[in-house]
Amino acid sequence: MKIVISSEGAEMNSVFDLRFGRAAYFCVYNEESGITEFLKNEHADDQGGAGTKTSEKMVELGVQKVISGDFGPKAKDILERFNIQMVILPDNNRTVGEIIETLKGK
Amino acid sequence: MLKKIAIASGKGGTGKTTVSVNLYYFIHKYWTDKVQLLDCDVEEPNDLIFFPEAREKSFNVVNQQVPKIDNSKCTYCRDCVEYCEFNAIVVIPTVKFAEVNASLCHSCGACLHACKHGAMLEYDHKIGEIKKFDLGIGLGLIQGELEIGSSMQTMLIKDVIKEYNPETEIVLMDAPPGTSCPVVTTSADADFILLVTEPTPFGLHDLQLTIELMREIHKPFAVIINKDGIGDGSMEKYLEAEDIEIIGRIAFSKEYAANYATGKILNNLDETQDSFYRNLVMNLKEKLN
Amino acid sequence: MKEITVLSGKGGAGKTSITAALVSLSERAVFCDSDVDAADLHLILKPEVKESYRFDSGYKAIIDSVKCIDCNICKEECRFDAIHTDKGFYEVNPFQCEGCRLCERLCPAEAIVSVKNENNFWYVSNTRFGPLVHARMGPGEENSGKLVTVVRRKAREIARSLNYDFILNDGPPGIGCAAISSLTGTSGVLMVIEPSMSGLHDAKRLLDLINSFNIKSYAIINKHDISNKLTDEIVQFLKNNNIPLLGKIPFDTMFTQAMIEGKSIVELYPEAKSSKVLKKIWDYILVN
Amino acid sequence: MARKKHLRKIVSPPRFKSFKPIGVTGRETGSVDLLYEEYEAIKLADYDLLSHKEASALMDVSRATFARIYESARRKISMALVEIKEIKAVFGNVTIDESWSFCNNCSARFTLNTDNGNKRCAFCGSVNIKLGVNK
Repeated sequence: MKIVISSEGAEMNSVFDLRFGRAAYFCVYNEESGITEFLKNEHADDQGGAGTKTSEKMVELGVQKVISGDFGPKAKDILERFNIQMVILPDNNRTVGEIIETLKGK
Repeated sequence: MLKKIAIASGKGGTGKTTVSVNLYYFIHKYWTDKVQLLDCDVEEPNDLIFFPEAREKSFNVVNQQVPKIDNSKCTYCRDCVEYCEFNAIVVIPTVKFAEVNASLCHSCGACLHACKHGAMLEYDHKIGEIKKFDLGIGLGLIQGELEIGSSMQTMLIKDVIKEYNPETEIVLMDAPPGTSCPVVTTSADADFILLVTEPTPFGLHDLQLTIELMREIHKPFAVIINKDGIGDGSMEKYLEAEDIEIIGRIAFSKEYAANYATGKILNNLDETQDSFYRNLVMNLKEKLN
Repeated sequence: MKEITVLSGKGGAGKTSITAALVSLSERAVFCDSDVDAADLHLILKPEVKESYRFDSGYKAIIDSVKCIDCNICKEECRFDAIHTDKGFYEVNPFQCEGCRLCERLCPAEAIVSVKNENNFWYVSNTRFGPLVHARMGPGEENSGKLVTVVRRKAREIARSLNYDFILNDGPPGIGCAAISSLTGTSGVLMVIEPSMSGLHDAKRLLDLINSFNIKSYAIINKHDISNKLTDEIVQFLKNNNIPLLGKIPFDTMFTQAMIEGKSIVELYPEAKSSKVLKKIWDYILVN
Repeated sequence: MARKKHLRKIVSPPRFKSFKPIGVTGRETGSVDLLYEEYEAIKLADYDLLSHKEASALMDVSRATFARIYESARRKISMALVEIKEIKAVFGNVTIDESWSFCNNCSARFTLNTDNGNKRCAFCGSVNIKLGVNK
């Protein structure tokens, strides 16, 4: 399963980004292979509709689960329709690496 | 001769609505009964609260034209996505998904030009309502009410402004707060602008921004100082240095604030207010004729 | 990290004065003025600007009258009536232009270009209470949620690098795009409500917005003695919606006095009743 | 923005995105949006054959509310059949907040996903979860 984690930077020790549509980066984690890849969010600075465009990207990437701090109504609408699971984590300055460790241990 | 007066302020809560509502009443009393009030603060229309006896006369829905994608014709080429500057179109070729998000659409029509396959159609999407009220005096109130979540304030304001009664001699436009687009839209159509401010540092700072804007759009304006007496003299100093006319001062009164709070400003008019607004009306009459 | 946004729905409810008071009570916190349309917090915090950045917002079209062949296509197709010929040539009124770039794409003579607006700036500053991130929008610009996002992101970054664990945000009025951007992902919203018909009306709309996100909210009633009847109504409204009322602040000209001195009420009149209420409120926010 | 509504408990979400009529060529016939709770009402009353009283208790709404949801669902479905419309399962709008679950172990909130078992937390895998909480 492909899982995406919103991130403020492009490294494993970057802090996870509380925003989804305007997250700086996305970490794409492939559960089966264990491979991670960081993508820059091209829509982070868009005037409007960042949530919509980012969700579109998730569908294109074939992601099945997205982990972030919150999801706006427009993002939620699209993610839900494509059966992408949303996970909201409380804010406690976790790094992307720590989140992936939790996912591995589950 | 039709004249339009906009009542604006940079900062919220300076008394814009109070002045608008009172002016309506006193223009009716001392100038002409062919006066109409337009509440252009479509996000938070509040003028009606002060007319408990208002009766709704008519009501119409305002629509914007929003495109819709005909999936039987769409080739998922994403040309429309490229044209849309507002990120309102989602097209995912791999799963044959194409849709327009109406709440992001600005109705610019660019996607209709982008689509070479005739897959873009337009339909009506509600952005708000315009309601007209009989207030017992004058020609009444027209207010725009934006749907929550819509970003089409400007379009709705334009429609509200067009709705005034053709017999009207004076149109009063209560503008939204701030200095952004909706204020420009309201002021752009006015012959004269009254800026309502309060003599506090915040009030002055926001007034300066608004004046900058008025000068950029080349509109004549004058300032009303509300809650006069609560601040220091820096407001006067600034206005004098910039050679800006103070067309009126409303003294601060806690009692008045209490009347405002409960929506009873027109029931408790005393002699001072009557003469204040009479002077203001006469002043405006002279200016605009 | 804790991030609290102060919002009111209605303008003029006393949001900035209250934020300033809380700022002066805080220790080890970063401040953020998200009211980018009419930013006022800096008037009290008197920031010393350390870094300034330009912020690009939407596009505006410009017609090159030398290249223009007067075909009228742009004027016909513009749905915002932003193209005018009053002066004998085609020109765009920047205040009416929505930046959709359709005219640029349709112009057969390639006489139209769209340029990014460069009227907006944002700053990182030092104040006597701690770092402040704030912005200034050019007049007539579109309300910008994006600028709010930029400002807030920087505040978080600073808080993290200084190892501070508190951010206090002065939010914009209204319930539009900028208000949404100022509250997503925060740990709490402090609502400042004024007891007037419009204050209550706007607070209800604001709560609808807050409820659509997963955010804790608390409330303060400001100028509560202006109308006891409406104050009672607001208290009931808060009770019905399970929102803790942290305190009631009386109508107080000391707020204006402090503003004139460029200070917060707590700094200038630490013994005033309002200041004491504000201290209690601050203590509550810290532990809850 | 939809006003917050009283929580309606949903046991399992619909497992389809839409039903589409076939054999109607070349004609755009439109669609109806069947809400999450409407699907649930139809399922409880007409598939599981529960009484309105039992069904309303399961969904944690009053009987009157249940009757209203159920009536609306039937109207939509009959309209779809007669007027040959697509039936879309809509998760959004008023039901949007009810689709979140909460993990008592790690405090994560997550939406349900039709493909996985939905019995475990989507983040830490704990079984100590609460379904259908407000976001």
